[in-house]
Amino acid sequence: MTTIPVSWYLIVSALLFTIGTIGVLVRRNPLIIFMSIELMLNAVNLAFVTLSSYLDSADGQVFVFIVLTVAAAEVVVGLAIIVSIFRTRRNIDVDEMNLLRG
Amino acid sequence: MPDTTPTWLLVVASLVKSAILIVILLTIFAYMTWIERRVVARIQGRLGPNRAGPFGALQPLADAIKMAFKEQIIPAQAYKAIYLIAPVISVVVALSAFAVVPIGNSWTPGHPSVWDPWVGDINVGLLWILSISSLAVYGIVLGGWSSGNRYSLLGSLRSAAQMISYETSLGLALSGTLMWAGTLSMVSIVRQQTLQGQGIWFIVAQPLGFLIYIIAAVAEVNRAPFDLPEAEQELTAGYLTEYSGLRWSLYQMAEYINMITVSSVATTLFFGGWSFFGLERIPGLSIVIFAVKVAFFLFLFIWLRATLPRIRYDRLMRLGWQFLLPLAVLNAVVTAACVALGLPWWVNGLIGLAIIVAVLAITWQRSRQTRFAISKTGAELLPPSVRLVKSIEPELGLVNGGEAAVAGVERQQALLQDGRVQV
Amino acid sequence: MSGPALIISFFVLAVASVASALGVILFRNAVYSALSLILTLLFLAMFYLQLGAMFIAIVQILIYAGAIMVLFLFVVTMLAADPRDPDLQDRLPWQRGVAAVLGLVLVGALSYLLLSGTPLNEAARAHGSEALSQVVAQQGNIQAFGQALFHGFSFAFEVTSLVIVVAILGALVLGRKA
Amino acid sequence: MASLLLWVLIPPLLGFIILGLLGRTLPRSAILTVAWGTVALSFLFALSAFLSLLGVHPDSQRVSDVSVYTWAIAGDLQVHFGLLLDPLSATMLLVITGVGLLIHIYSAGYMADDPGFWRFFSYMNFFIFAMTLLVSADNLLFLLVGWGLVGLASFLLIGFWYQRPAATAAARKALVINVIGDFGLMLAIFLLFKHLNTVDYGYGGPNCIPGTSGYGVLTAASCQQLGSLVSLAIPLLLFVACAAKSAQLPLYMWLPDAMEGPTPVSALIHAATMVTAGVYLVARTHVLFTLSPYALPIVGAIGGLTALFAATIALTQLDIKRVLAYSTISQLGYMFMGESAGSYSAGIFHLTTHAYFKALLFLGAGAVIHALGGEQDMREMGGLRYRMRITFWTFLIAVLAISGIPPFAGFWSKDDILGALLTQATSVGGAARYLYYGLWGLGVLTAGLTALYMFRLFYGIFMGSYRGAGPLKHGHAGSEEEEEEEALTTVGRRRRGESALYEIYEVPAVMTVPLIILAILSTIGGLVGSFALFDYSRWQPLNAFLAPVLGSAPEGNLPLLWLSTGASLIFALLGLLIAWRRYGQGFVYKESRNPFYRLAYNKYYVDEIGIALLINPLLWLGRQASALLEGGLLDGGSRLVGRAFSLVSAGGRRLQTGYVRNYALAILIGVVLIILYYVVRG
Repeated sequence: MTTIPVSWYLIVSALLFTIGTIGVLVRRNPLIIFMSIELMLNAVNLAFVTLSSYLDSADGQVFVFIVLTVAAAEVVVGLAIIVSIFRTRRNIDVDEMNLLRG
Repeated sequence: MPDTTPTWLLVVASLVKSAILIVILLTIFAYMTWIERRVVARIQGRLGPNRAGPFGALQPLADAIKMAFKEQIIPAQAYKAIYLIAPVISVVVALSAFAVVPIGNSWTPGHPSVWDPWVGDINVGLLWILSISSLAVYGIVLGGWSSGNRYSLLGSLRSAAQMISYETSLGLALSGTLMWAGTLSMVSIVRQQTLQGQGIWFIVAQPLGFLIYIIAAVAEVNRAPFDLPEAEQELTAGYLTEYSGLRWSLYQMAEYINMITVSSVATTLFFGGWSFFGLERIPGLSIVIFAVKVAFFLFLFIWLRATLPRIRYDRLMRLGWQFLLPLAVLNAVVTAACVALGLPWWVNGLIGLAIIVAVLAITWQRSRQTRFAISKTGAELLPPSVRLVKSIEPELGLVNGGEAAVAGVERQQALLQDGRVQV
Repeated sequence: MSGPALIISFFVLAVASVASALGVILFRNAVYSALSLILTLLFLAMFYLQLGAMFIAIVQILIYAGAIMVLFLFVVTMLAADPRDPDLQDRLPWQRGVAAVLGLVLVGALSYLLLSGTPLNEAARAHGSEALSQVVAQQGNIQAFGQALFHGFSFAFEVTSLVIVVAILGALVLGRKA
Repeated sequence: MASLLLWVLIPPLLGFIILGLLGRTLPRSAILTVAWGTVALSFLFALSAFLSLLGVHPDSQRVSDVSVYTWAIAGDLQVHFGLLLDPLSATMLLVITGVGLLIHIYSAGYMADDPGFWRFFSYMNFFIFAMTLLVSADNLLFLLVGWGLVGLASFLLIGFWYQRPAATAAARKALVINVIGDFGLMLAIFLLFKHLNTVDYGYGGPNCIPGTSGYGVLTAASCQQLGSLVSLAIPLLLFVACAAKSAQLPLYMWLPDAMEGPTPVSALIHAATMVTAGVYLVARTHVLFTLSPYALPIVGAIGGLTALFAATIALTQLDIKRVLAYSTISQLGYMFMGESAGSYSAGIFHLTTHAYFKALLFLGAGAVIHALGGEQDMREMGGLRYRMRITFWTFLIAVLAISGIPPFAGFWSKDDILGALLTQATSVGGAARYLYYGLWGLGVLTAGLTALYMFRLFYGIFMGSYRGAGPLKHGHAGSEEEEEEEALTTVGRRRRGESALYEIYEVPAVMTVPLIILAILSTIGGLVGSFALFDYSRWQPLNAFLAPVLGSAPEGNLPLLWLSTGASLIFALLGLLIAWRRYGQGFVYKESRNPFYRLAYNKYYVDEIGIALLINPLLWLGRQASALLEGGLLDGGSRLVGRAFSLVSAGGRRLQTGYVRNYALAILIGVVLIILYYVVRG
């Protein structure tokens, strides 16, 4: 059924991934950084599903499923951390969190 | 439907069926408002709207006209685009969820056609409903947030927390039925409950699941007694505070459509959908059967609203996480065991009933213990769970009523007299 | 769906998803970013549908859009109640330029690799009864997925469930009042 | 049978673990139940193992070697944790667990008031475990394990009253000297493995020829391939270990100091069992000692010198436990003398009887010390026979036994050794002949000295009139200051004179019963020895029992035996007589200006010489090295490294901006580089 080359999907995936990466690099709101990470995960998921479809194997979809679940867990913990940071510092700029400076 | 059906026909049929469905749903919504006001009035010993038309039957029309011409306010501090879009999201989501609900039997059983009384029968139908209705929260959160009003924001946050909390129990409660049905397709689930299928309505195998589902569903659609997001007394009107006119009525529409959806799901999953002991084979009748069943649930919603007081917010959360979720997990485990071991349905049903009875007994016992304490003079004291002074909480014996409560109250009075505690 | 309709829909989805993804990182207001991300997720779900992964598409909506992003929105609206705060000075202004250049290089390199005949296009497909399309045709989408999940990856599945439990506990601990 | 051995090992270990972990919380009765019960179980299993061995005929089949667990396989080296039951280990196990049980029982009374009650019994159980492991191991490596563990137990128990600086110092000394011996043993094991490819005694090995003298790999045949130097080095290194463990010249110094430990410890570890491990080792590896013509004479010479040397010191000591300690050293020298004459069973025999009477002596001394509240100085004693009758009689039996007065146990075993020496002297040729004659002379002289100092001790404690000031009132674990304070008050109390004697009471039954049992053993224990003296050589049960392992001792002719016995008896009686003349009316201490006396009294200044010649130079060397090496080289080097690191990190830390996004950028750069690599590679 497919007439679209696999690389087109993968390029979309690469684009989304790069956008997510840049988001991580340039944004200072940890929530948006977090969203960018989700974007990167989703870009990878797209690649997985694409390859699953093209290779005619369900494995890629299983990976996506697991990534999804782990992403949920990650978001839960990450948001809890952000909220607790906000509680103590009233500020969630990542540049303010530089206690690890050398 | 046969694979030979041309794509264009499929698209056209879907569009037509969707249009019909939307009209039906909107009509039901309109009349639900009227019926609700009448029923609540009856329960409260009033009359309700009875002037416009026979029994006030034209009241929804009057309301619609009023709403349409009402001035719409856009707060200055609102995020305009989202403020305007949010109610639409709510309605669109509510309507989409209904797409996979089969409201009647195939016109010619055994010969599927594109004109069967459902918009789409996808093999992940139930998941579709769950996932779309999980999007419903966006309309509320965005509406509340974009109003630029603290009350609205708080209402929407409450709503988000509440819906997330109860969605888990809801999904888990349904999973028991899914295990019995062995399919996610709504049509197939109903067929499983007809005489051609397993011949039982899954309520008999899943009484516990049904109970959890109903409670969670009431919370999920923000209806009383779980209507915290729009609690007038606490949050003026929650996320609805800044809305008026048509957009306000869009939210109402979404709420009622959601009610219809969850009622339909309850009907489909637990009460056999459009089936009724073989009668559903008469095509027209199956739709009536379905409508009657859904109407029963809708009435139940109204009844609940008229009867039960609103629950306190922390208790709402506790109920969801500490009571419903464990029960739902228990139900899922029990059901999985029964299905995996190949036990007959009535075993599962009996276990479910036993759990319900046990839970009720424990709850009753507890409530008796904490309801009232009788002092030595015979006067009724406040239960220990009512905390008068926050700072002496740990000193109050919160164990069992009776003497602990007496001691607690006496200690409380002593502390108050000492001036060590400020009320 | 096939032929030109497929290609048109692919491009529409691609443009829409990339645009909404750009929205995630370009909006100043975090709520708009979150909404953009939700849109992206929905577009991706449609991609999945296009690729025949119906279950994953629905689960994408259910979990990502329905649960994860609600949580995000929840936190965003709670924390950034007033996003019109004066933005603090960016301490790494140069990083934007570097990031943009690196991003372009990355996309360029990846695209070059993908288009210049990597072995992906000729990758061997699974055959026989294990093949996804066959299982889907015989038993349906969910059954195919379920078989793959519980036969080949049951351990990963269990571990994931453990991860979730740990995450819940972690969130509880973090969320407790200090 | 070997499974029985495992059960000999396990109970004390369990007891140690239980008491060590829970002892603090257990009531006394429970501690005693565990401590006694485990050792009693151990003893019962050892007894049944022994009896099961007796039931096996012919004698040569009396061996069982079971590998319980393979500990390590490295190339040719296979080390099994194997348990060996043969006549030698069975005898040793009986002695260890039997005497150990008696001393455990005794200790319940002796340590009754001590706050470290549970700790004491936990250590004691540990010692029993270690010692049984030592004698039941079937290879030198696990013997070494036991060897080290008994050293540890000894260390722990000498330093039991760790509040006393003297005790901890003594414990340290004992450990250090023992470790010297352990090194010797290790080197011997390495050499053995290098040349013979085994550390097993060799039962059940391919070379095992049951019935021949010394079977297994360590047979004379297989050992012939050793070069003459190696064949001398191995036994000498082994003997270094033996000398350290069994307190022979010149590594004996730790044993007198070890008397800082509780008296039951001295009785069990530093008299009856652990210090005899060296004797056991020589007997066990006797095949190696016969390889070189020089090995056994050296052992004998050192043993003889030690015997005389220690006996002379014992003559002058005033602390009753020190007298006994030097006596132990002297008797151990005796055992080595016997083994050097090729009569290993005579050594083991003396080991056994010595275990009885020396344990009895120590326990009797302990009873006296206990009754006197910690007093150990002979000058503060006297006349105790009226107050401590059971102790008096049992002590007398022990003194008779050690002095070699017939028919007590010591007579038989000592006689065996002297007879063997004389027989050896007449049968070997060359210079060795004179050595053995000399050794025999030393032995006889020492026998006389032994009788002299033992009766001096005996008279000092029990006869005459009481010279002390009544029992000291503080516990054993008193601190230094308390003791001084107490000493001041005793001066005052001494004026009260005789009446103080009536404050002294016989120790409780839990202590006297072991004394009585040991006294019985000291009386009749010698009857398992050889009756060759009476021209009835068919009765020598112990010799015959041990013969499959140790080989039969060379048989002496009757006149020689008579000569030897007569001489030793005469000397013993002479010693007794002198003691009676001098001390019969009670011990009188006089400062003596006799230089020899001063020399012996000050233990030949060995400790002082050691400090001057060894310890001070070593300390000086250490200080110099510390200043030079550590200050300059090591510290300087590490400072250099540190400075280098701090320089590098000063640069590196600029990369650590603390901005998360910076780090993310670094990751992205890495990713881009990797991708670019693929692009370039094509």
